[in-house]
Amino acid sequence: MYLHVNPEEKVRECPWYSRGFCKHGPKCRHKHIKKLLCENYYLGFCPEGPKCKYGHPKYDLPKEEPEIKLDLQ
Amino acid sequence: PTSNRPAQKTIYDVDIESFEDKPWLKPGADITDYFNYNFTEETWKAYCERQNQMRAELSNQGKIKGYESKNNN
Amino acid sequence: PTSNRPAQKTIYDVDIESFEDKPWLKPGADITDYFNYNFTEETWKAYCERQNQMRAELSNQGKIKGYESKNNN
Ligand SMILES: [Zn+2]
Ligand SMILES: [Zn+2]
Repeated sequence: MYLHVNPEEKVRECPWYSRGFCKHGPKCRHKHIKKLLCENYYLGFCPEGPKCKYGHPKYDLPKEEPEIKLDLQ
Repeated sequence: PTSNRPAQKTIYDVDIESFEDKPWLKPGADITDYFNYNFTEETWKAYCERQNQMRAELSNQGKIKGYESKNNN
Repeated sequence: PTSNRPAQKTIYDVDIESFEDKPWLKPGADITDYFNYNFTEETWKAYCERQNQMRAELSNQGKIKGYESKNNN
Protein backbone atom coordinates (compact mmCIF):
# COMPACT_ATOMS: atom_id res chain seq x y z
CA MET A 1 0.00 0.00 0.00
CA TYR A 2 1.25 3.44 -0.83
CA LEU A 3 1.49 6.04 1.85
CA HIS A 4 -0.79 8.91 1.03
CA VAL A 5 0.12 12.06 2.84
CA ASN A 6 -2.79 14.27 3.55
CA PRO A 7 -1.66 17.91 3.86
CA GLU A 8 -3.38 18.02 7.24
CA GLU A 9 -1.25 15.15 8.50
CA LYS A 10 1.95 16.95 7.63
CA VAL A 11 1.31 19.19 10.59
CA ARG A 12 2.62 17.31 13.56
CA GLU A 13 0.63 16.99 16.74
CA CYS A 14 1.92 19.51 19.26
CA PRO A 15 4.03 17.63 21.83
CA TRP A 16 3.37 20.25 24.48
CA TYR A 17 -0.36 20.37 23.98
CA SER A 18 -0.53 16.58 23.96
CA ARG A 19 1.17 16.73 27.38
CA GLY A 20 -1.44 19.14 28.62
CA PHE A 21 -0.29 22.71 28.06
CA CYS A 22 1.11 24.77 25.20
CA LYS A 23 2.00 28.40 25.75
CA HIS A 24 1.56 29.23 22.08
CA GLY A 25 -2.14 28.58 22.20
CA PRO A 26 -3.94 29.31 18.93
CA LYS A 27 -0.73 30.67 17.37
CA CYS A 28 1.07 27.34 17.64
CA ARG A 29 2.38 25.95 14.38
CA HIS A 30 1.65 22.43 15.53
CA LYS A 31 -1.72 20.82 15.63
CA HIS A 32 -3.56 20.96 18.95
CA ILE A 33 -5.62 17.81 19.26
CA LYS A 34 -8.14 18.03 22.04
CA LYS A 35 -8.60 14.89 24.06
CA LEU A 36 -9.98 13.66 27.33
CA LEU A 37 -7.52 12.36 29.88
CA CYS A 38 -7.51 8.60 30.33
CA GLU A 39 -8.48 7.88 33.90
CA ASN A 40 -6.64 4.59 34.04
CA TYR A 41 -3.46 6.11 32.69
CA TYR A 42 -3.82 8.91 35.18
CA LEU A 43 -3.96 6.32 37.94
CA GLY A 44 -0.88 4.66 36.49
CA PHE A 45 -1.74 1.95 33.97
CA CYS A 46 -4.00 1.55 30.97
CA PRO A 47 -4.12 -1.83 29.22
CA GLU A 48 -5.40 -0.17 26.02
CA GLY A 49 -2.03 1.43 25.45
CA PRO A 50 -1.76 3.33 22.16
CA LYS A 51 -5.21 2.07 21.11
CA CYS A 52 -6.92 3.95 23.91
CA LYS A 53 -9.32 6.60 22.71
CA TYR A 54 -8.45 8.81 25.66
CA GLY A 55 -5.22 10.74 26.05
CA HIS A 56 -2.12 9.21 27.61
CA PRO A 57 0.08 12.27 28.09
CA LYS A 58 3.76 11.44 28.09
CA TYR A 59 6.19 12.86 30.59
CA ASP A 60 9.39 13.60 28.73
CA LEU A 61 9.40 16.12 25.97
CA PRO A 62 10.96 15.09 22.69
CA LYS A 63 14.55 16.34 22.67
CA GLU A 64 14.37 17.90 19.25
CA GLU A 65 12.07 17.97 16.32
CA PRO A 66 11.84 14.32 15.39
CA GLU A 67 11.64 13.80 11.69
CA ILE A 68 8.42 12.44 10.32
CA LYS A 69 8.55 8.70 10.72
CA LEU A 70 7.38 6.71 7.75
CA ASP A 71 6.24 3.25 8.59
CA LEU A 72 6.88 1.42 5.35
CA GLN A 73 7.37 -2.06 6.66
CA PRO B 1 -16.94 0.55 27.94
CA THR B 2 -16.95 0.82 31.72
CA SER B 3 -20.72 0.90 32.05
CA ASN B 4 -21.14 -2.66 33.28
CA ARG B 5 -18.27 -2.50 35.72
CA PRO B 6 -19.09 -2.15 39.39
CA ALA B 7 -18.68 1.48 40.31
CA GLN B 8 -15.99 0.98 42.93
CA LYS B 9 -13.72 -1.18 40.82
CA THR B 10 -10.67 0.61 39.59
CA ILE B 11 -7.63 -0.27 37.56
CA TYR B 12 -5.96 -1.12 40.88
CA ASP B 13 -8.19 -4.20 41.06
CA VAL B 14 -7.17 -5.51 37.65
CA ASP B 15 -4.68 -8.33 37.95
CA ILE B 16 -1.94 -7.63 35.48
CA GLU B 17 -1.18 -11.35 35.30
CA SER B 18 -4.65 -11.90 33.87
CA PHE B 19 -3.59 -10.48 30.50
CA GLU B 20 -2.89 -13.35 28.19
CA ASP B 21 -0.70 -11.35 25.93
CA LYS B 22 0.99 -8.41 27.47
CA PRO B 23 1.17 -5.98 24.56
CA TRP B 24 3.64 -3.74 26.38
CA LEU B 25 6.21 -6.52 26.23
CA LYS B 26 5.96 -6.96 22.49
CA PRO B 27 8.86 -5.86 20.33
CA GLY B 28 8.50 -2.27 19.30
CA ALA B 29 6.02 -1.52 22.06
CA ASP B 30 6.56 1.61 24.11
CA ILE B 31 5.97 0.79 27.74
CA THR B 32 5.12 4.42 28.48
CA ASP B 33 2.06 4.03 26.26
CA TYR B 34 0.75 1.71 28.96
CA PHE B 35 2.43 2.73 32.20
CA ASN B 36 2.54 6.25 33.56
CA TYR B 37 5.02 7.61 36.15
CA ASN B 38 7.81 5.26 35.08
CA PHE B 39 5.88 2.27 36.43
CA THR B 40 6.95 -1.16 35.31
CA GLU B 41 4.89 -4.31 35.69
CA GLU B 42 6.64 -5.08 38.96
CA THR B 43 6.39 -1.65 40.55
CA TRP B 44 2.81 -1.31 39.37
CA LYS B 45 1.81 -4.59 41.01
CA ALA B 46 3.40 -3.53 44.27
CA TYR B 47 1.74 -0.14 44.05
CA CYS B 48 -1.72 -1.65 43.46
CA GLU B 49 -1.26 -3.89 46.46
CA ARG B 50 -0.41 -0.91 48.61
CA GLN B 51 -3.33 1.10 47.24
CA ASN B 52 -5.78 -1.72 47.91
CA GLN B 53 -4.35 -2.30 51.36
CA MET B 54 -4.66 1.39 52.17
CA ARG B 55 -8.22 1.42 50.93
CA ALA B 56 -9.05 -1.60 53.08
CA GLU B 57 -7.44 0.03 56.10
CA LEU B 58 -9.31 3.24 55.53
CA SER B 59 -12.62 1.49 55.26
CA ASN B 60 -11.86 -0.45 58.44
CA GLN B 61 -11.00 2.77 60.20
CA GLY B 62 -14.26 4.18 58.97
CA LYS B 63 -16.07 1.28 60.55
CA ILE B 64 -14.18 1.66 63.81
CA LYS B 65 -14.73 5.42 63.87
CA GLY B 66 -18.40 4.90 63.19
CA TYR B 67 -18.53 2.35 66.00
CA GLU B 68 -16.67 4.63 68.43
CA SER B 69 -18.76 7.68 67.72
CA LYS B 70 -21.89 5.62 68.11
CA ASN B 71 -20.68 4.45 71.49
CA ASN B 72 -19.42 7.82 72.68
CA ASN B 73 -22.61 9.67 71.99
CA PRO C 1 16.84 19.05 47.08
CA THR C 2 16.63 19.19 43.30
CA SER C 3 20.25 18.24 42.76
CA ASN C 4 19.53 14.61 41.96
CA ARG C 5 16.60 15.40 39.70
CA PRO C 6 17.28 14.76 36.05
CA ALA C 7 18.59 17.87 34.37
CA GLN C 8 16.18 17.39 31.53
CA LYS C 9 13.35 19.86 31.67
CA THR C 10 9.92 18.45 31.42
CA ILE C 11 6.70 20.23 30.75
CA TYR C 12 5.84 19.75 34.41
CA ASP C 13 8.65 22.08 35.41
CA VAL C 14 7.10 24.97 33.53
CA ASP C 15 5.78 27.37 36.11
CA ILE C 16 2.49 28.74 34.92
CA GLU C 17 2.90 31.64 37.31
CA SER C 18 6.02 32.74 35.50
CA PHE C 19 3.98 33.95 32.56
CA GLU C 20 3.72 37.69 32.92
CA ASP C 21 0.66 37.90 30.83
CA LYS C 22 -1.45 34.83 30.74
CA PRO C 23 -2.85 34.99 27.26
CA TRP C 24 -5.49 32.38 28.04
CA LEU C 25 -7.07 34.81 30.50
CA LYS C 26 -7.43 37.61 27.97
CA PRO C 27 -10.88 38.53 26.74
CA GLY C 28 -11.84 36.41 23.79
CA ALA C 29 -9.19 33.79 24.50
CA ASP C 30 -10.21 30.16 24.50
CA ILE C 31 -8.50 28.37 27.36
CA THR C 32 -8.78 25.05 25.53
CA ASP C 33 -6.36 26.42 22.91
CA TYR C 34 -3.72 26.39 25.65
CA PHE C 35 -4.79 23.61 28.00
CA ASN C 36 -5.72 20.14 26.82
CA TYR C 37 -7.83 17.56 28.72
CA ASN C 38 -10.14 20.27 30.06
CA PHE C 39 -7.39 21.43 32.37
CA THR C 40 -7.63 24.81 34.00
CA GLU C 41 -4.69 26.61 35.56
CA GLU C 42 -5.53 25.08 38.91
CA THR C 43 -6.11 21.50 37.81
CA TRP C 44 -3.04 21.67 35.60
CA LYS C 45 -0.89 22.71 38.55
CA ALA C 46 -2.30 19.88 40.63
CA TYR C 47 -1.64 17.47 37.80
CA CYS C 48 1.99 18.59 37.47
CA GLU C 49 2.46 18.16 41.19
CA ARG C 50 1.07 14.64 41.06
CA GLN C 51 3.38 13.76 38.19
CA ASN C 52 6.47 15.04 39.96
CA GLN C 53 5.45 13.54 43.29
CA MET C 54 4.62 10.11 41.93
CA ARG C 55 7.89 9.97 40.05
CA ALA C 56 9.89 11.10 43.06
CA GLU C 57 8.19 8.50 45.28
CA LEU C 58 8.77 5.72 42.82
CA SER C 59 12.41 6.55 42.32
CA ASN C 60 12.89 6.68 46.10
CA GLN C 61 11.33 3.26 46.47
CA GLY C 62 13.68 1.95 43.89
CA LYS C 63 16.56 3.20 45.99
CA ILE C 64 15.18 1.63 49.17
CA LYS C 65 14.58 -1.68 47.40
CA GLY C 66 18.08 -1.61 46.00
CA TYR C 67 19.44 -0.86 49.44
CA GLU C 68 17.49 -3.69 51.07
CA SER C 69 18.41 -6.30 48.55
CA LYS C 70 22.03 -5.22 48.76
CA ASN C 71 21.94 -5.74 52.51
CA ASN C 72 20.05 -8.99 52.42
CA ASN C 73 22.53 -10.60 50.12
ZN1 LIG D 1 1.33 23.86 20.61
ZN1 LIG E 1 -6.19 4.70 28.32
